[in-house]
Amino acid sequence: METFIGAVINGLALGMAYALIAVGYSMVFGVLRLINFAHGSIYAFGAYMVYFFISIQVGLFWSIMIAIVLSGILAMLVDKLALEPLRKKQSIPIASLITTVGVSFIIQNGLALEQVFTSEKKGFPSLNLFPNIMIGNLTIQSSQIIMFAVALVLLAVLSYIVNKTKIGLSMRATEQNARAASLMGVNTNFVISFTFFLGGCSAAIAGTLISGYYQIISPTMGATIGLKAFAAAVVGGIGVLYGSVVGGLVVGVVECIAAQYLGSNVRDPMAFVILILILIIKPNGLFGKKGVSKV
Amino acid sequence: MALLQAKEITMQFGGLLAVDSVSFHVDKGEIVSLIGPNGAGKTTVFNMLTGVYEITSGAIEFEGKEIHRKTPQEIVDMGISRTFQNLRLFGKMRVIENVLVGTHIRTKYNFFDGLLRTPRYQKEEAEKTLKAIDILESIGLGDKINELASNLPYGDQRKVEIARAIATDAKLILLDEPAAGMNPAESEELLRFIRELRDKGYTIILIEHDMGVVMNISDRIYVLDHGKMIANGLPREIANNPQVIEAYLGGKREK
Amino acid sequence: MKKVLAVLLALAMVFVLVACGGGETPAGGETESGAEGGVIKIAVAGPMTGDNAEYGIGFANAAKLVAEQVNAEGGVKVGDATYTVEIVEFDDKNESDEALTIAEQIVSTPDIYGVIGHFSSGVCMAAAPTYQDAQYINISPTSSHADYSSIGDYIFRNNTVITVETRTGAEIAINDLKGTSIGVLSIDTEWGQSAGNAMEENVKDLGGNLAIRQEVAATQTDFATEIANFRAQNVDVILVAGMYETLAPFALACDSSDYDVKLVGCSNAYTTSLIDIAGEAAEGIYAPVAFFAGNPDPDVQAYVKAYTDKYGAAPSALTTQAYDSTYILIEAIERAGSLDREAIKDAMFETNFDGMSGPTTFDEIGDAMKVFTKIMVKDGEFVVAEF
Amino acid sequence: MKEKKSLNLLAPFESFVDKFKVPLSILVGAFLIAVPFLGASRVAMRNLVMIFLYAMLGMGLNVLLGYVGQVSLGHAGFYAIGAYTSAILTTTYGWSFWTGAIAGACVAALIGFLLGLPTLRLSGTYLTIVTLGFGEIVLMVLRQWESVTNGNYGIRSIPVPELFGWELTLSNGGFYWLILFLSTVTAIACYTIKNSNAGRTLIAIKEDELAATMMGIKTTRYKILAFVVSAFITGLAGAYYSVINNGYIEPNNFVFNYSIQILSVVIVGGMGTIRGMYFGSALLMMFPQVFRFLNQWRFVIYGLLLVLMMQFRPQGALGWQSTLPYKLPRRAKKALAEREKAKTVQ
Repeated sequence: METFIGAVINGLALGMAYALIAVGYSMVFGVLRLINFAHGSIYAFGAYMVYFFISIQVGLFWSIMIAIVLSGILAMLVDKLALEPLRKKQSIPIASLITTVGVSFIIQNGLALEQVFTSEKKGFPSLNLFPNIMIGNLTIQSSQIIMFAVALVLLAVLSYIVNKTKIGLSMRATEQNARAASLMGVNTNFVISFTFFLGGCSAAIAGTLISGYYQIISPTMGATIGLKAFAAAVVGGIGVLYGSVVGGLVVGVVECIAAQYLGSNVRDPMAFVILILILIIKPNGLFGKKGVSKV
Repeated sequence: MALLQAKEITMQFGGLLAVDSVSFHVDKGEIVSLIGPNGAGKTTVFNMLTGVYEITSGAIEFEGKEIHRKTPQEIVDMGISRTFQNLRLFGKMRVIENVLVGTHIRTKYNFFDGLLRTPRYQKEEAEKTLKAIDILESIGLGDKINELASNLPYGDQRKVEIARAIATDAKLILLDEPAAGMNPAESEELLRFIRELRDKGYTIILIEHDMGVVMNISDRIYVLDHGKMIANGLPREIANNPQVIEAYLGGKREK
Repeated sequence: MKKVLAVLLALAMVFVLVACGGGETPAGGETESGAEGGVIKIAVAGPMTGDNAEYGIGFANAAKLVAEQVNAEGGVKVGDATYTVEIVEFDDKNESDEALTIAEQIVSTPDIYGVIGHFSSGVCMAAAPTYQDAQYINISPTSSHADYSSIGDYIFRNNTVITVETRTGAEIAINDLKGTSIGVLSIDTEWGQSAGNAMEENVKDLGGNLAIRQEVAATQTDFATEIANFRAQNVDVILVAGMYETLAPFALACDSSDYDVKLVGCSNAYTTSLIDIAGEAAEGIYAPVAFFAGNPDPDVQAYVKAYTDKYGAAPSALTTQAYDSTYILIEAIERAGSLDREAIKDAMFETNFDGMSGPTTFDEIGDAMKVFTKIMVKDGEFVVAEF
Repeated sequence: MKEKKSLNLLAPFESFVDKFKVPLSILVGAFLIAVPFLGASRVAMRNLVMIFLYAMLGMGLNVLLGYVGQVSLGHAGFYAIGAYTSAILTTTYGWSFWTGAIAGACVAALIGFLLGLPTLRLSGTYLTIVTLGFGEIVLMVLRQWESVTNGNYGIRSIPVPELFGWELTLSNGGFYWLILFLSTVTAIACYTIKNSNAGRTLIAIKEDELAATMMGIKTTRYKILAFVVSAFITGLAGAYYSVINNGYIEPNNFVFNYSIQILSVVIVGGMGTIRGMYFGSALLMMFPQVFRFLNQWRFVIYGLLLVLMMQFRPQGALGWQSTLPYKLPRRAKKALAEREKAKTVQ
């Protein structure tokens, strides 16, 4: 029984990591109905920025703050330079999807350049800031607790912004109907860029927390975890903030239980098995809204 | 026996009663118009007839057979086809290809005939192409068959939509504001074409705001307002029916 | 039908011409030589970009160092002529499509007399038949697929044979560390599976108590589940069949979840990157290695110094195996006394080379027999193991 | 999206190719067939074979993406199913290469059917996500089902195709002709599918699914048909891959990166066209080799190429809207000519 609880706890911590990344996907998808493939590489970029600033003797706290802002700006630049022109030209949706794939190539391989960070894996400072907590012989690492706490704070802040602020209102309006929103005086392009900015920041926070937990980073770290986090966002109902959190936790826990009882190499595709099952039963995910398309 | 018989058909979206127990019929070879102010529920009736919406209550019969629970594909197969209020052509396909898509439902050769270019394919494809060209020539688009549908002027695009509807070998054609966006010369030409269709035995239901077209061509007219049938009859009766005029001009209506 | 064929082929021709042109001039240029005192080229093929770039770059560095040293001593004496050695690098991104295009390029370059390379077993398996058919000697410093060297008599492997290497690992775990409950953690690559299986057999042969075996994805960094399972069986020594990309995060995970366990890696764990990433968590990690930079032998020290001066970091086990492979090939050419590929191949089988990664001889199918030394990480560096 | 002015500069080129298509195609056919005799280097031969293989893969995905507008990010899954099915049948059950290849394509088509069924209630983006999942799950099965697929060890010594005792391998050029023939047959099949009732129906669904429904088209059935045809072609290409890989395949040959490569062939070449598949494939195969000296920078530039292409030429290199008149079936043209003659006689 204890191993089951252990698996659930590990699953919750891992799930919260997915939730952190899933939020970024969910926000961008909500506003643009677009899978932002570059999100995984911005997550890696954030982690590398923290690594870089620490290596030039900037304190851990300030390194994280700078990394968050830089990642936010990078995400905004991606939108402004690559995606906004496409929206202006009303080009086909596939063009935006491919653009994000191209951007993820640029960022991911840009990090791995000889002149930049090379493709070798690097150590990352641990976030085990205080001793672990023992329950029975189950150890809960302090970095897991920090990850949980910061994630909850971040999600609270994000949902406050989305639900309670003026910019949040215009974000929700743009999500419902961008054209109508722009007619009501909402500068939709600014809102979309702001959403990308928030997405970039959350990706950097996720990058810092997760790398602090595993203490290892590599340029391609965003690839697998990015896809799984996206599956989690869809499982929870994409476009809905708390949907991403629940989706992330569900995927994390199921994955750890599957790893426990079915062997660990089943774990990566497990996120997709859950995804396909849920998409067939409830095409809009657990909490997704059913979109009515008018004739 | 009427070709199409609607008995107290009703359509409810949540609380909104879009169409409220409307009944009407259309006989073979007739041109019937359905008029009324914007938002009266005209296009909703078309969507109910063609299976886009499943009606909340009531019944629709076509050639004696019930159609209100059938899928749009089955309804087209039985012989009802339509055009759309806001033009839904296949923009990146040529005019003739749009009409050929209309002939899809009558095509008998299968995927493998097409793949292997069997004689059956050759024969039927030629017939379909000739039929499409004939329809397009009869509607005055004979010289524009290679044009992209999206490159045509508005009026011609309307005609392509009608041609596409005819290509399904439908017996009953529902025209949703065909004259919208047409200049007088084009609507005159359209009137001539619709009469020609009627002479060829087609039955037509017309939604139209251009009273010149409606009064000129309709055998009978039904008037809808806020989802209710408020009048029906011959064109001249409708022309001076006080309720109809008020419905159009607005103003108080005594309950 | 003719119309259809016509349009398609018309367009195919225009663009295929472009492709054909592109392919005509293989990189690295062909220089007709083989005349007296010409150049002997040795190809190095491996991932220079992408995830495993450091291994391919390690191969190339080692080979270039050998070429530099050999040319400094007057080059290679073949019969009565002397040749200078030139290294030609190819990046296969660790993908077989790319590797086979490179293999075709190599076998159509007559003055290449041997190929050091391909990194992962799958890529080696795909490329080897091309080298065998064209009678090009192919030595892989890292391939571990059981059937690799039996693909042909031109295919050699200067890699530690799994069963021998893991035997030393098992000895450390059972005899030296006196492990009461042994665990095995292996990655789900071809090498990981065969190494893990060999570890299980060796532990059973030595009478050890094999408690539990677990397999993880090669890119996995979350080991919470595995640690919980090992702890449940109160495993005190774990044999890890994984590269440093797995061993380092696993050590970190054990350390940060206060799991006091001793870890025994494989020879490829011997790289400074392990210590860079794992930090103090690497303290007390043991590994059986054929090559050890701390080995007091003066030749080894000279090599380590030469490599570190040229590239700024100490050579890893796999890099050293590429270094030895290059020397083995050059010595075989000298022994054969001619540039005839058949003769060189026969000379390869008589190899008895006392290399940096230990004395190396090839068995009848081309597998290398190695001797292992036991090392450990102490105060942030590799030292000879003390128990 | 309005076509740009550049169209008319393409029109004369297109009508030129159309006018001289018979001599041009004979010229191209002869040249392509003669390549092995023109002393092409082994590298060039292998490049051509890879280009034809990826052109086939592009054509397979094109049926789904180009014709009916569904984006798939898991097509390496069908590629793997075709390769493994034929490899297993030929190595363990002794089937001949030819029957193995057809079986590989049919199994891929069957799985394409199964994957098509439940997912068709999903709109575009969700379907893309499911295909992404499909590719990852196929990989898991290949790695775990060791008793059948031999797991990460891969399958060795897969037999080479043989025709009347003559082994068609890469080195003797036999396989080159086989792939040339196979990709031309696939191109013709795609052409005939596109220009028939089925093709028009698929494109109609892509243009406006509701209007298509109202024309009586059973859109679900045709989307599944597109999935099956696409999977069949991709599976067939997979069956021939083992010959190019020296008779050896392993799971790493079919990872997610290959799904992106197949997608790039279709997008860069020109969605919905067949000529685009050859161009996209040639560009994709030659790009890493021509820019080899850039090393790690290659991928950064490749990403940049994708981004810039989507900005300035989203319809792909050869994706222009054809300016040629609609190709009337022969018999229709004859009937129209007779009608014309009848009219002038009166």
